[in-house]
Amino acid sequence: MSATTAFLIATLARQLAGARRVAVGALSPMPGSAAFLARAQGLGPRQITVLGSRSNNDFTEGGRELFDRAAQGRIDAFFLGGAQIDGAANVNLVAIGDHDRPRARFPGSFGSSYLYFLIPRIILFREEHTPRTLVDKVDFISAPGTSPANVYRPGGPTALVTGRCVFAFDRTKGRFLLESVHPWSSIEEVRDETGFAFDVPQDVPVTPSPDDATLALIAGPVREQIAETYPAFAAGL
Amino acid sequence: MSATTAFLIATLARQLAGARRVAVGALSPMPGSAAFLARAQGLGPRQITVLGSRSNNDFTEGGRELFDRAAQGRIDAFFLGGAQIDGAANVNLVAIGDHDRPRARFPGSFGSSYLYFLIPRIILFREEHTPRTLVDKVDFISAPGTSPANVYRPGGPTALVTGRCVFAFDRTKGRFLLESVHPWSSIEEVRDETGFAFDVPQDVPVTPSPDDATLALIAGPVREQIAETYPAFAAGL
Amino acid sequence: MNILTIDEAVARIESGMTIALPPEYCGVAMAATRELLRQGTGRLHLLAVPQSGLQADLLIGAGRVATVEAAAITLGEQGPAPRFTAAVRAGTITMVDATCPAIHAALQASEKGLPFLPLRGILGSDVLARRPDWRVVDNPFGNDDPIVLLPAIRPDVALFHCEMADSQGNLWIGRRRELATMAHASAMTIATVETLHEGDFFADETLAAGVLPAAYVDAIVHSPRGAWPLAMPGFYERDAAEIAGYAAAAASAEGFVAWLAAHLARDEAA
Amino acid sequence: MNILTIDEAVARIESGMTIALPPEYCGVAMAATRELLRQGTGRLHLLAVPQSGLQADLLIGAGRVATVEAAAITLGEQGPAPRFTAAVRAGTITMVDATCPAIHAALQASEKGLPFLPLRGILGSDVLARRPDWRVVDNPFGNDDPIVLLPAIRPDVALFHCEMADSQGNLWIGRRRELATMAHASAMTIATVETLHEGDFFADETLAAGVLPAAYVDAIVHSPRGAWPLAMPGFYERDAAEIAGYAAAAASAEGFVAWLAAHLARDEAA
Repeated sequence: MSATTAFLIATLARQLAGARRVAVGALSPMPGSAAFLARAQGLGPRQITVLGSRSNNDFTEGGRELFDRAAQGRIDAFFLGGAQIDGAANVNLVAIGDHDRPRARFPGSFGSSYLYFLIPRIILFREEHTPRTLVDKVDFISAPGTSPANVYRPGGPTALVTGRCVFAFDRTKGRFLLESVHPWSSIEEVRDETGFAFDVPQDVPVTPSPDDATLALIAGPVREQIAETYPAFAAGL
Repeated sequence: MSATTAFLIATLARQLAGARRVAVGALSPMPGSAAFLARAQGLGPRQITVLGSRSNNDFTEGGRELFDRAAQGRIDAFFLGGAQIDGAANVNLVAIGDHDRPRARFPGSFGSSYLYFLIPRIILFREEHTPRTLVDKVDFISAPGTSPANVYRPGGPTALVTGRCVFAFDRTKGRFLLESVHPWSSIEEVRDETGFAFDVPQDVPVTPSPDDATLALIAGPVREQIAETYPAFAAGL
Repeated sequence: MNILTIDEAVARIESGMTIALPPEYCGVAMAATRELLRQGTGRLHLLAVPQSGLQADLLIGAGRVATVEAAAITLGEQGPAPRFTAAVRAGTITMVDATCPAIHAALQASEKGLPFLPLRGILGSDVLARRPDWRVVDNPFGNDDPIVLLPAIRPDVALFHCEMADSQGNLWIGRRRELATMAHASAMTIATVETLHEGDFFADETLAAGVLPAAYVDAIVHSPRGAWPLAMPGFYERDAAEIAGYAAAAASAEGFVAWLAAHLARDEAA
Repeated sequence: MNILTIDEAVARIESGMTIALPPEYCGVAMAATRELLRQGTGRLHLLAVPQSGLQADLLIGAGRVATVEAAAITLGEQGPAPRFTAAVRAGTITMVDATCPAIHAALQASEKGLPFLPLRGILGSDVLARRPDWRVVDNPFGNDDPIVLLPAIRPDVALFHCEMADSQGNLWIGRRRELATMAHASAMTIATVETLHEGDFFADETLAAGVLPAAYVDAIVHSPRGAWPLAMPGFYERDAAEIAGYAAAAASAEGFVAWLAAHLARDEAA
């Protein structure tokens, strides 16, 4: 098992503290693992819904139920990735370059354009932390980080977890604030590798490493639970 | 069994000729029987849905499915009653007198305000044919007989069957036309007992009486099929 | 599983609340309604989804109802709902007339967290004329095409009776999906159930298809024959004699009071 | 029951039609897709409900697709959909980007016979900016409250694979209710099924809860393993090796052609 993967799963899991109802979307093996870990740790999640899963999925209204449930205020936290994420927490899941003839094309926006507005705690996650992924301005806005005051928006981003650090998002300022730096990185490195400007407080702690009990949970029940939806990922855990 | 009841069931059944998909609403024992009779006679209906029934009901989306299916154009014919029906085919299922302090109050509009617009063939049925029920102008419009040209309205009334006669409805003129008179009545009686003006063609035939085969169907399979939803009515057939 | 006693569950319904109620063929929580009558909860706003009968009539007759919103109130084959009819004529309740699909759509709007849903039909009716809360707009995708918009309805409570609950607090409602819509749209859901099921419905995909997940359910009461004297399809038929007796007795206010007292006493003795 | 052979059923799909396709976890009619490739049907408009993968990629790679409307196209754990990615980069298909709930809502609008349905969110996104067919209006029930309206989508065909059909032509879809919405919203529904069931699902209320009624179904094909190499939950797993092989081969146009020829040949031999 990669130590980095376990570290990131544990870091993501902490973001779920107090969130009782967590949903995990498509293409999200690490966030899914984090949700199972947080539940095993008693951190908050009691109800975890994994899209595309059968055993961790209590939907009986088909694909629309995730979105209806989010709109009803019945989902507390959700993870979102991005091919690009910018300093205003705008997320791009679609393309790099011109939309009609892009240099790179990704799967698509999935439900991000909607869920980003409706779920109170959206945790952004992108392992690759480089000026290529964390950009000043995304090429395509799948979902905007903030909205004008008159737009109905009970939800939005609260944090961005990367392979180098954890940012908190300040919705009022529309900016990220460096919250902690992973043990193998530094404030300077984070600054160099981030394409957008962000705030840095006086004290920036080191992101805590998972203890042995946490690692055992990841290698045990978490791995087992995520295998249904992400067998290849689970095999590597 | 009342001969009149059988006569009316047979008369209503003829209105379903060529209608493949028929739905029957609440409080409709005679229309329901007519649908089963028409099917037994091979007149058209292949699919009959009886609201509130379990065995004659293929809905799996709950109560809204009747309305969604009607809007999809998947229901060809439907019956509608009325405490009052007027000469423009407006239907009143709500109240007589002032709405807030009515002289008489009826159950309510059910789905009429919607289905009258969407199902191509709405057959009005009111056994009591008096100036009290067939009025010049209804006190409350649960559903209007016609609509301005710009209103989306693929559906509407085609006929009105009463205890004395059958009227056809001319949607262009917004008026009823006397189509046939039951054997025990006459054009004069119909005129006297109708509170609204209507057109009378030169030849007005007598409504045909059900033959023995039809009566046997009503006393047999039809009675059996309607009993699930209207046991008291079926017991009287 | 949130298995409560019937008095605990019904105590969550407060005076003045909006309660969504299913139609008579769909699982009506009559035992819970009797408990509601005992607890004295009043000033209720009844939302029939989309019609009601005996249940609404009992609450109206007992003076517990301020407003009824419904497409119809009727005792079906047993005739008009007598206390409803009397109350409307006397002006002692506010009657908000609707039409079936409008109630379904307004609940679906709430289910989808939307402020409104459009609906075809209704134009030119007095149902629309008497609903200042409904709007007519020109369809933005059409050309001189008026269409009605209905504001979402978010009931405080969905109250119904259904077939079974499992040990995880999931309900099995089968194809009575209006019950799911009611629960999705409401702030709280209280269900009485005919039977309890050991295990988890989701362990069996055949059962799972008919489940309302525990995520929507706040209180469950084990209440065998909980729909009586109404029907619980698959368990018992409608008690037509009981309801016909009611229809006759409740023709007068005094008759209603006497019938209800006897009905409640019989229920307690059972 | 309208049991047809796969070529009869697929022949009903004409070039230029809009086809609604389910997501990979939900019953994809892959055998029917191979038949579609054999019949040469082209200029298709694919509507992914709300995402697709191998199925869309095969049709795109074979040059049969004019337009894709989707919230995402991906091979999931096997990576990006290579022919989709190449076609978008080359500009050989029109890509209409959507977001999952917008596709569900536009189909529900069609299911309800409505011209549009509103949806929260989306405002300020480039998804919205690039959809001239979507409108933003001020919520008539609010105050300076912009909201998106989505026009209804009415596909010509809904095409999917599901668990079983009964002798009345009813389909059992369990809790995969997006399949019901697709069928309700579409002009025609073609389904392939894993198994045939003697009798009538409606004879058993437990089964009835998971039924898509025959009233919505135009053609049924008995197609065991009809979702292969995708999963049919409860019957067989996703054939990850086959799909990984595809992902590698289809990285180039030539590799795609060779892989597809071998895949179709293997299918015919089976």
